[in-house]
Amino acid sequence: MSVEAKRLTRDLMAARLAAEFEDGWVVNLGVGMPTRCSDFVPEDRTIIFHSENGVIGYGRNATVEEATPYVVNGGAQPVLLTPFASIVHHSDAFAIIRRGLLDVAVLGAYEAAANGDFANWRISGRKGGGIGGAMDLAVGARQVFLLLEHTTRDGRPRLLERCALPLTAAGVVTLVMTDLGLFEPAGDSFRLREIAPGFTVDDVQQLTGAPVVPAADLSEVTV
Amino acid sequence: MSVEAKRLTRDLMAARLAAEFEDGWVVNLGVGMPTRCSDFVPEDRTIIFHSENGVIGYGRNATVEEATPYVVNGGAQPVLLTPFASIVHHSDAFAIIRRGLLDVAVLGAYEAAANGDFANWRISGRKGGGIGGAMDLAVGARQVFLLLEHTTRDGRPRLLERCALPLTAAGVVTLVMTDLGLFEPAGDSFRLREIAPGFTVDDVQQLTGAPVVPAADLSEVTV
Amino acid sequence: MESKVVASFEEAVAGVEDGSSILVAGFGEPGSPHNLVAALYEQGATELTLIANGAGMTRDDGVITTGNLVEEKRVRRVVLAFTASTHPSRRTPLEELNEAGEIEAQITPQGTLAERIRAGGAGIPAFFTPAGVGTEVAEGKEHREFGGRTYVLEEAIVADYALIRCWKADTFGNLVFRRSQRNFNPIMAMAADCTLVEAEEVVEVGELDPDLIHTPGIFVQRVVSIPEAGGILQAPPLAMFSGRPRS
Amino acid sequence: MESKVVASFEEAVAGVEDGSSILVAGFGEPGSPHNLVAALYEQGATELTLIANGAGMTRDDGVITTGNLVEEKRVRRVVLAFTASTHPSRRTPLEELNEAGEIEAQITPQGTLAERIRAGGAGIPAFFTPAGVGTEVAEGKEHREFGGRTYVLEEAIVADYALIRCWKADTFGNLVFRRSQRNFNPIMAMAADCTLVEAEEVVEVGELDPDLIHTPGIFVQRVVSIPEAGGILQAPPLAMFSGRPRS
Repeated sequence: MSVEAKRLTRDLMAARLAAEFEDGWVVNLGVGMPTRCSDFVPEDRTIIFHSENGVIGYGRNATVEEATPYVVNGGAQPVLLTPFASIVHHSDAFAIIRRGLLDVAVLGAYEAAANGDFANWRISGRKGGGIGGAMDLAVGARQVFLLLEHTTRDGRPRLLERCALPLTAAGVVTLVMTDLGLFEPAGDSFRLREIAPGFTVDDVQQLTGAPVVPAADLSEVTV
Repeated sequence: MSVEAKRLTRDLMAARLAAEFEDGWVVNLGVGMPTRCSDFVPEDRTIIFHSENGVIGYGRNATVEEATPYVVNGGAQPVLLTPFASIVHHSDAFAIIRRGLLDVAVLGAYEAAANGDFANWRISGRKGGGIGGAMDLAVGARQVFLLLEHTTRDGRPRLLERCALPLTAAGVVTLVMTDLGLFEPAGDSFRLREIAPGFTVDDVQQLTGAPVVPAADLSEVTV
Repeated sequence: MESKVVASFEEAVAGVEDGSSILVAGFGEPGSPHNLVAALYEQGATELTLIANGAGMTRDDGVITTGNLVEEKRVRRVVLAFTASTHPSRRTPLEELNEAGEIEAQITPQGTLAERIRAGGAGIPAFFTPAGVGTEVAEGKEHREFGGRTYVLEEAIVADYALIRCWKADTFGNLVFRRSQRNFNPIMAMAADCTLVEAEEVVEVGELDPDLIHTPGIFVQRVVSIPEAGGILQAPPLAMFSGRPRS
Repeated sequence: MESKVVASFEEAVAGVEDGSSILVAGFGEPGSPHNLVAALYEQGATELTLIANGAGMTRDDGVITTGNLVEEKRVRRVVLAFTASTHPSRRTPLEELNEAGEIEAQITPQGTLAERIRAGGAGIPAFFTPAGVGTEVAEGKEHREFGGRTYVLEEAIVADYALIRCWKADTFGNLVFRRSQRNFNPIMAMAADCTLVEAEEVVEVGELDPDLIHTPGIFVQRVVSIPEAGGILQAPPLAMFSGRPRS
C-alpha cells in the first residue's frame, strides 16, 4: 500500500454508486451513507427517489435554509421535492416496494457476503436491533446495492465469505461499494470491478474476508 | 283483510326504516329500495351514509338538476354530499366495513329467514348472481336491516323459516321491513313489531312462511 | 424524463395481447374508462380475462362496454362481484354464455374483490377475510379462526393491464380522481403490470399538489387526454335516478 | 352533529387505562404527536403496549418522547421496527431494559409493521408477506409458497388508542396531512378503537376538499388544536442533516 493511498470519502462512494443509476429508475436509499446518493445524480438522468415514509420523487438533501419540517427522506433528513413528487402513507410506500417497482435499494450494512447475503440490523452481542425497512427492501427491490466501509473501526473485514451476524436477507446483493472499491458478490468470492486509487488488489485482499478476484477490465474508481 | 287495506309504499317502507337510524350512525344502503332511505332521515339527526365506492357522508338523492356524474351512492345513483364528506378508494371503503364501523347495513333481499339468515345474490334456477358488497356488509356491519316486499310477484312468501336460496350470510339480520310491517327474526318465528294499517296479524301470517308472533306492544306502522 | 402521454386511445391499447388479463375500473358511470374499453374493442384482442365490479351490461346508446367484449366471445374468463342480473326479468350476454358453459365466471364479494386487487398491488399474495364464510363462495377454501372468529383465505389478483379513468393526470402519470370516480381506480392502477389511463385533463408535472395525488405516476405507463384524443368525456347516464320524482 | 374538538391535550388522553395498547405515529419529526405523547406521560397510565416505528430515543431539549415512557418503566411491551440503536456507540433506555429482561420487545420489519397495522384497520386478521423469510424474524411463523415464492404469515395489529399528528382537521375529525407527515398516521388512525389527534389547525366542516382528506372523520374520536391548546407546533429538529455542509 503506497503511503499516499487514501480510502474513498463517503461522498465519493455515494457519487460512484449514484452513477450506476439509470435514467428513470426508482431508487430507495437507506439510512446513513446511502441517503447521500440523491446529491450525486448525474445531470443527464432523472431518478425517482422513493422513501419508506411515502415520499415518491424527492431530490437532493436540503440546505439548512431550504429545510422544512414537512419533507424528509427515509433517514428523516430534510430533502427537496421534485415537480413530479407524490405522497402516500407508510403502508402504500411498502406496497410499492413489495410490488417490485423499485429498480434498486441502496442499503448500509455491517457485513456483506460473497454469496449475496447481508446483515445490517443487529450489532454483535446486542439484544434487539434496527430492521427498519431493510428486510422489505431486500426482498422487494429488483437489485440491492450495499454502501459500507470496507473494515470495522478496529480493522476487521466487513466483506466475508459468509455473514456472522443475523441476516437481513439471503442472496440478494448485486453490488457492493466500499471505501476500497466496487465489488460484485460472485458466490465464493468478490469480483473487484473498480479499485480505490493508490491501492493494489493485494492491499484489498488483505482487508477482505473472502477471495477477491479482480475483473479483467479492472479500473480505478472514478466518478 | 279489509278491502281498503293497501300495502305500504316503497317510500313509506324506506322512511319507516330510516326512522330507526340514531343520531351519528354510520349507515350503508344497498342497491334498490334501501338507497331511498337517505331521503327520509329525521331532521333532528345526522346520519353518515357510507357507500361501497368510497363516499363517506353523502345525503339525499340528487334531483335531475342537482346531479353530477361525479357523486353517486352504492346504487350508482346521483346523490348530494354533506359538508363533512370524504372520499376513499374501494378497498378502504370495505376496510371501513370489515373494521366494524358501520352501525347498520340496510339491504334488499329475496328471502329473509326467522333464524336471521338471508339470501339476496342468486335468483332461483339461475347460474351466477350479483353479490356486490352484501357479503362484506352482512359480516361487517353491527346490524343488518332488510328492506323487501313481503311476497314475490306470484304471491309466495319471502319471509321463511329457513332460506331456500343460497345464503348471503347466516344469522345476522336484526330487523326486516316489508310492505306489510316491521319484523324481528326471533329464531323460529318473526316477531311482528308494527303492522301495515288495515291488515290483521292473521292476514300477515297467511302471507308469511314462518310463524308470526305479534309483539305485546304491536302498533301500526307510522312514520 | 419522457412524457407518458400518447395521442390516441388506439395507441394506448396497442400491443394488448390475446390472452391478457385486464382490470377495468369504474363503479356505475364515475371512473369508467369508456374510451379505453371502446379502443380495446376495436383493437381485437381476444381470449381475455376481465376483472371488474361487473361486466354484464351492454348499452343501446352506442357506448361500448365490457359487455360487448363478452357478447362477442372475446372473453374467456371473468372475475366479478356481479356475474348475473339481480332482476329476474333481465338477462345479460355474460349470463347466457355462463349458462351455456362458454365462459368461466368467478363471482367474488365486492370487498374481497377490492382487497384481492389491493393485495396484488401491494405484493401480498393472500389474506384472510370474514366475508363469505358460511356461503357458497367460501366452499373449498381454507378456513381459519383468529380471535374466535372464522375467516377464509383469499388470494391476490394481479393483471397484465388496467384500464383507468381519472379527472386530472400529469405527464408523469400522477393521477387525481374526482369524488366517486375514485372507486376501483387507484387499486387497479397498482395491480397491473401496464396501467393505461384516460384523463379528463392532462397537465404538466408540478401542477398537481403532491398531497392530493391519489395514484403516484410510478404505477402508470400510458396516459391519454380525453379531449385531445376526441373521446367521450361523459357517457349519457343510464337509469341512474331512484325513480322517485324529485324537483 | 357534535364536534370532536376538545380543549386540551389532557382532555384528549383522559381515560387512557393502565394496560392500554397505543399506536404512536410519526417517522422522524414529521407527523410525530409530541403534545399527545407529553400529555400521556403526564397522565400516568402504565403497563402500556406501544406500537410505533421506534421508541428508543430520549431527548435532552425538553421534548418528551415515548423513550421517556419506556425509561420510566411505564411500558411493558413494544412492537417496533427499531428496538435498539444501529450505532454501536449509542444505547437507549429500551435496549437496556430489553437486555435486563424488563420489557417485552417485538421487532418487526417496517413494511410488515405498516401492513399489520393497515390489516388491523381493514378487518383483515392475517396476511402473507415475503419480508423476513430466511431470517430470525420469520422463525416459528407459518411459511407458504405462492407462485413458487415463499411467504410468511403475519397477524394484524389493532390497538386501544392511536396518537396522531396532522396538518388540518375539521370538527368532524376529517384529517389532512402535509407531505412526509402522512407516514404511519392514516393507517394507525384506522387501527385504533379510539383515535386522538393533535392538529396544526382546526377548521369547520366543509372547509376541506373531500378528495384531499386522507383520513375520514369516522376513524377519529378526539381532536385538539395545537395552537389553541398551547402546544408545541414544531419540535426543534434533532441532528437531521446528512453532515455534508451545504450552502
